Amino acid sequence: MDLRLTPSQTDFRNEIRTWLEENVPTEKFQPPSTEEGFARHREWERALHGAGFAAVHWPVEYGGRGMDPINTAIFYDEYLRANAPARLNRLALGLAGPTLIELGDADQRSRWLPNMLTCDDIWCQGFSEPGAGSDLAGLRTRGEVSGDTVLVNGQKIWTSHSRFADWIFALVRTDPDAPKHKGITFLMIDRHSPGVEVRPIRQMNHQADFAELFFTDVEVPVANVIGGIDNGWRVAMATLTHERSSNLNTAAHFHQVLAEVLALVPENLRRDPVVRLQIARFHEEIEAYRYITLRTLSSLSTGKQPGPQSAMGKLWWSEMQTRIFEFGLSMLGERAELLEPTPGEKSALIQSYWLSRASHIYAGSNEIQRNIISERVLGLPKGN
Amino acid sequence: MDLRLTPSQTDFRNEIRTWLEENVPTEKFQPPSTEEGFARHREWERALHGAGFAAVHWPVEYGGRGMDPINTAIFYDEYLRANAPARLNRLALGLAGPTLIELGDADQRSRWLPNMLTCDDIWCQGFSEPGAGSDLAGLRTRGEVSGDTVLVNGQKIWTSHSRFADWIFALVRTDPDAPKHKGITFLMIDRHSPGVEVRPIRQMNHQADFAELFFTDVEVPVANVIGGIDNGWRVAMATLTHERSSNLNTAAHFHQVLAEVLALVPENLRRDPVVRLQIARFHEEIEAYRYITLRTLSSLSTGKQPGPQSAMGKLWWSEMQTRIFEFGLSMLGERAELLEPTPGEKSALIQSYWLSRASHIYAGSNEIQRNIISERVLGLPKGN
Amino acid sequence: MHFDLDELQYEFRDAVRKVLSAELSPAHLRAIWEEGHDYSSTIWPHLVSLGLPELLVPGAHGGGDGAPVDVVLLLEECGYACLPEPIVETGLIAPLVLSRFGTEQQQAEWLPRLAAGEAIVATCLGEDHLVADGARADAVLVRKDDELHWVPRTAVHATPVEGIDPSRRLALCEFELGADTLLAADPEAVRAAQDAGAFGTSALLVGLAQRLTETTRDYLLERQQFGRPIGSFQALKHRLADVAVQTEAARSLVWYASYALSEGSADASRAVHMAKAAANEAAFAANYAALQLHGGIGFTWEHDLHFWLQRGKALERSFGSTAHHRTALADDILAEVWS
Amino acid sequence: MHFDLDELQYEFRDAVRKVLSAELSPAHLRAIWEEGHDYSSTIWPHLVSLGLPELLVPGAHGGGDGAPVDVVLLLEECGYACLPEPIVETGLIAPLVLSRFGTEQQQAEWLPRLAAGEAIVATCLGEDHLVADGARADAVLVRKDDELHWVPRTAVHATPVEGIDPSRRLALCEFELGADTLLAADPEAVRAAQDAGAFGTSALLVGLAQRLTETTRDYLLERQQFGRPIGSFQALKHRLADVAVQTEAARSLVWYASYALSEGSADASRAVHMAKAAANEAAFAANYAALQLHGGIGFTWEHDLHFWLQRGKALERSFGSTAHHRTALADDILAEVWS
Repeated sequence: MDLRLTPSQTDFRNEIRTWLEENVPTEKFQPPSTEEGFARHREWERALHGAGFAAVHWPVEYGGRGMDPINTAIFYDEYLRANAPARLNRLALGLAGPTLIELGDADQRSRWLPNMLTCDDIWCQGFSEPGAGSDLAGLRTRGEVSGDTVLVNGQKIWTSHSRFADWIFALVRTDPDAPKHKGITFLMIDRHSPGVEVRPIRQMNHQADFAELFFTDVEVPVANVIGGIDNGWRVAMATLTHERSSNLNTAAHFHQVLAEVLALVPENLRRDPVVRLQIARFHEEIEAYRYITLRTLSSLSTGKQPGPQSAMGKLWWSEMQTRIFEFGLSMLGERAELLEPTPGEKSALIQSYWLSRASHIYAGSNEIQRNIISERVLGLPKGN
Repeated sequence: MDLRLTPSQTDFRNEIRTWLEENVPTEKFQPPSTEEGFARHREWERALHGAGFAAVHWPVEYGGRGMDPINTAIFYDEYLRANAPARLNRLALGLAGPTLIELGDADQRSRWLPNMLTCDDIWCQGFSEPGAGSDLAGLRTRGEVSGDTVLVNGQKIWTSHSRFADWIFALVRTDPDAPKHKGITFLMIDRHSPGVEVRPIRQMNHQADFAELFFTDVEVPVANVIGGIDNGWRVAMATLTHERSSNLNTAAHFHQVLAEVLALVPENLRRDPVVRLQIARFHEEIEAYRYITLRTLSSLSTGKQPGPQSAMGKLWWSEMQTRIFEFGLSMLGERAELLEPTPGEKSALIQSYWLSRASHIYAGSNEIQRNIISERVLGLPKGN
Repeated sequence: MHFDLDELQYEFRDAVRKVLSAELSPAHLRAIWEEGHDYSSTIWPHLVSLGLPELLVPGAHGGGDGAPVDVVLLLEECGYACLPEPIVETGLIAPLVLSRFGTEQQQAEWLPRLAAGEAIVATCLGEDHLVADGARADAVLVRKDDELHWVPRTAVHATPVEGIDPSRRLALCEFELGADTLLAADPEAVRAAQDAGAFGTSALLVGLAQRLTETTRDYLLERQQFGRPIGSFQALKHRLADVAVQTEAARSLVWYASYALSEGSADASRAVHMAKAAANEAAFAANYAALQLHGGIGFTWEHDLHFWLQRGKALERSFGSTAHHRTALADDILAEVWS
Repeated sequence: MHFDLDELQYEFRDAVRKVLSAELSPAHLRAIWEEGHDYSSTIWPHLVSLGLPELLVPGAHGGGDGAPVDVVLLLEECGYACLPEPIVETGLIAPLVLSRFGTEQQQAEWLPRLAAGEAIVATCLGEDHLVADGARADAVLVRKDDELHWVPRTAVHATPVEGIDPSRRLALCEFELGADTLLAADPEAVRAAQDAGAFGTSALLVGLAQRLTETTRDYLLERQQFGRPIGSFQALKHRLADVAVQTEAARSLVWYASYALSEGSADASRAVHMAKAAANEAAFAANYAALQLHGGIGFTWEHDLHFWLQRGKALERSFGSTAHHRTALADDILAEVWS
């Protein structure tokens, strides 16, 4: 056990830190959903790519730096520390790209990977469906294979970035008669194809981070199938493995969240033992999450099978984050319900609060997470 | 809604109060498990019976006072207030008696009821079995009917008072081939019959409130069957209905429990907001329990179907009581683990704590309670 | 001793439920939310014709001469329906406070208007000057330290602000307070107003928690996953069972608070503290379970669930948070224990 | 940057596990519990021959020259096995404190004895004079305000008392303190002793929680109700899953505390506060779930489960409750935020 950086980690850290200090733009960009904002974000991503930082976890041969999970985490900690802009093509670099690298063929890799790095193609995910929910394999979007074409009809939901995305990596049912997990195909769909329609989802928190995708007789070349027809479940599982090692929800990030909430504690409550005990607990939980994560990263970086804690991160941070926001709301008192931020709030806390509630549902609901832990970690029987 | 006593309730309350003030013994009895203690308790019970207070909820014709649930609750509140001795024959008066009155025949009633009131017969319950647990109908104690006799073999567990009991009301399986709930018979077994053995269960809290009963070729007359052979499940359900309206776990009782715990709060913590918020919550929960109970009693007393809250009392008080004890343990600090009471403790809190944990399990585990609420109150599907 | 509402109270409840379910469907509610501050009530006249707003006004001023116990079930229904009207302020706090503490002139001027359903009242009793319906009310009951003021619309300067629940029509308000607006300089009056507000809101929250529970139950029965209704999954069943338990516990305390307030019992404030704390927690638990068990769909604006979620989140902190009420409760009960 | 124990540390862990599972079966443990204060250890020599007690004694005094990070997995095993020996006091606190703060004479006299496994140490660092193994220890490390005293058995007056866990052999102790017993008059020394105790106990608790989880898992797989293993009921599965999550979170913090103590990091005390608070809560949750999911059988003296339940309940409050550590943690972190 040694938490100091190795010389090579230190070099890498210094390289990133120096570059970020010199290059991170000082002004805040418009959101990428605006034309102006999108252009600025893409410009920034291209600068990152130029410096070799677009996808440090990708193999060198595909334009990455071949960094292990620890170094990748170092990158993202520095990135957060530098307050650099939100990444534009997260689903390409984190999910679609690694899936292609792992299970795509050479043509597919050379066709799509370079444009991911430059953000010439922005990607979104087409997994969830209104009728499927936690039962991902219950998906019903049809893909009829005929000759060189897959004809796609159906609907996806909860896609993010889809309003400016160019490509969708999606699951479609190509064999409706096969058992649930067998007739699924993993497909890259051009978002600009005729028959693809995007409708933003207005959320209860008065924002719109997600959209629905509708497919009506969308023709997709069979060449866009990854991992073979009817073999999509296996490909999707590989994709979800990458999802679990997301670099966004780090301990450093949650310390920032907590710090923002602490700024809302009124003077007269700062000595209140109830308030202080809660804060101590949050701090402790964030630190626990730091070391839960670090255990997993350390195993992955040394090629060891990660321990039981690797199945627990999402459950931990999602419920912790909501408690932190809930605490913040109680500090705001009656003003908690306002959509206009009160002094000290970066943005309306209530909106972040509701969004945090969604994290108990997406990417495998917390009920599914508990099923997984009880079955895979504890070895209790499946079902129910 | 009117929480004042009616004139007749006031009369009854005054009658009890006056009688108890004049008659409650000042010295504390030995426990009924001792010969001396048993004699004193029985003497007291006979005095109660002489005054007409042995079973105020029984019909007048069987020696009760025909009191409705509200008046019965008034009786027990006065009884607690007077700090009168623990009742000796609770299972006879609360469960076996009412079951006999409801479903026994005239011979059976006249045979057993009078001795319940005088405590010439003490009763215990033979429902639970080691292999059955929450699945009460999974019981395996056999009852072979042959001629006028039922031959009983098997084992019961978690009986209380069985070391000095004279009679057992038990469930036995008389038809092993029938569906689970169909082949069960409700039987009165003489505890002094040959083949009945009692073994106390030593508990983890270093006490022994319960025992196991072993039956080896015990011959029980068919005349001791209540409600007919193979009809015992229905009888048992009637018995359990009476169990739910226990008069021991009243709000007044839990206020006493809380007061004992409050006496343990050290001076320097009495202004601590954390401590005070917890106490407020306990007070609130006890009061909620008071009105939950009173809603049910009011419905029962007016012949109305009780509301959803009537299914919730046991879950509420059992978990609340444990939290109160847990709080008390934290007030004792390192001394919490001692079996010898520290100053301020009536008896070792840790022993009461563990016993309170058992209440989450007995009389329908809290998991079963939640199943019942979700199915009967909310109408969700059975199973799982 | 009898702890239940009586037949007439249940009948009135049924009448209110009938009207609200007819006149305030989710579609109707959605339209109101979209209109926000510009919403002009079509429900209020129905409530007036039922006699709800007048219920607590003294008979001498044309009201129903009722007591809080007469209104508790009706407020549960209003919470159940997510009523976008300040019914607690107008139908409970205002008549109680005016009739008990108001000047003769204030009573003569306002009680008949309240009885006729012609005045809408808002309140500003806490620390913030954030007032639901503040820009629309005919009068605002304002606390300033130990004083209560009855501030007519002309002396209210309201700036509408956006909240999560547009139908609350929030405004930041400034008031012109003076001798002419003074209602009472009496901590008792302040306490009566706050108690009434906390009690009324707790009844709304119980109804709201009930609605969330029922809506979620229906969804659990309807939604299929893994080839069966998700309501057959034990973890989900238990979660909703816990909400039902908390709701019934809160309801029991709210009913008692209605009785204690009606009787003017010495423990009325204590009863209100318990009722509001318990109702806050029931609504919190119902909120948590409802959104979680609905999954993604409950998070969309297009689904109706969020009306109750957002309203509940706002009311949880209105008229006193759980911590506020438990702190006050502790002070009250422990003064006797550790004097 | 690497956050995991190394191969040698895992091998040592395996060796300890092997010995403890052979020499400290539940039947063995039961016999020890029955003997209570009269228990004479047969396990200690095995631990000595493994080199566990000597591990943290400096090499110069015949010890293993190890650091807390070397002992963390071993203490988890001791908690897992419900070891009835004061291993934290003897194998961790004593060598750390003596070697860092002891007088030359104390070091020369005691460190070799500790290294040889010939001395058993108890501690009395809190407010109560309740000392586990107090009547049996060769020396007791006693805190008096900001002083630490090293009190040999001859200066200890111990009155055995009964606790829920007889194998802790509790005693109420009085000590003859004087210049000859003084180890250090230094708040740093007190803090080092308390940190070591809290850290060591947190490692025991993690192992104990792990054992409760595994035992309960096994029972859920074996016990049939309603025609199926009760481990297939989702509410039970989720409950145990939550325990597993809390245990892994606590373990992660305990490992970090072992590292921070070994490195002498500035945040070592902070790390210990978090480790003990989290371990307390994990053990609490494991206790709650284990007894509940075992049902009645777990409540009997004849079943082995309660050894871990009672030990855990005692250790939850030893070397600092959750509230104690969180309060200290808050003071530490908030001093920076709200100065």
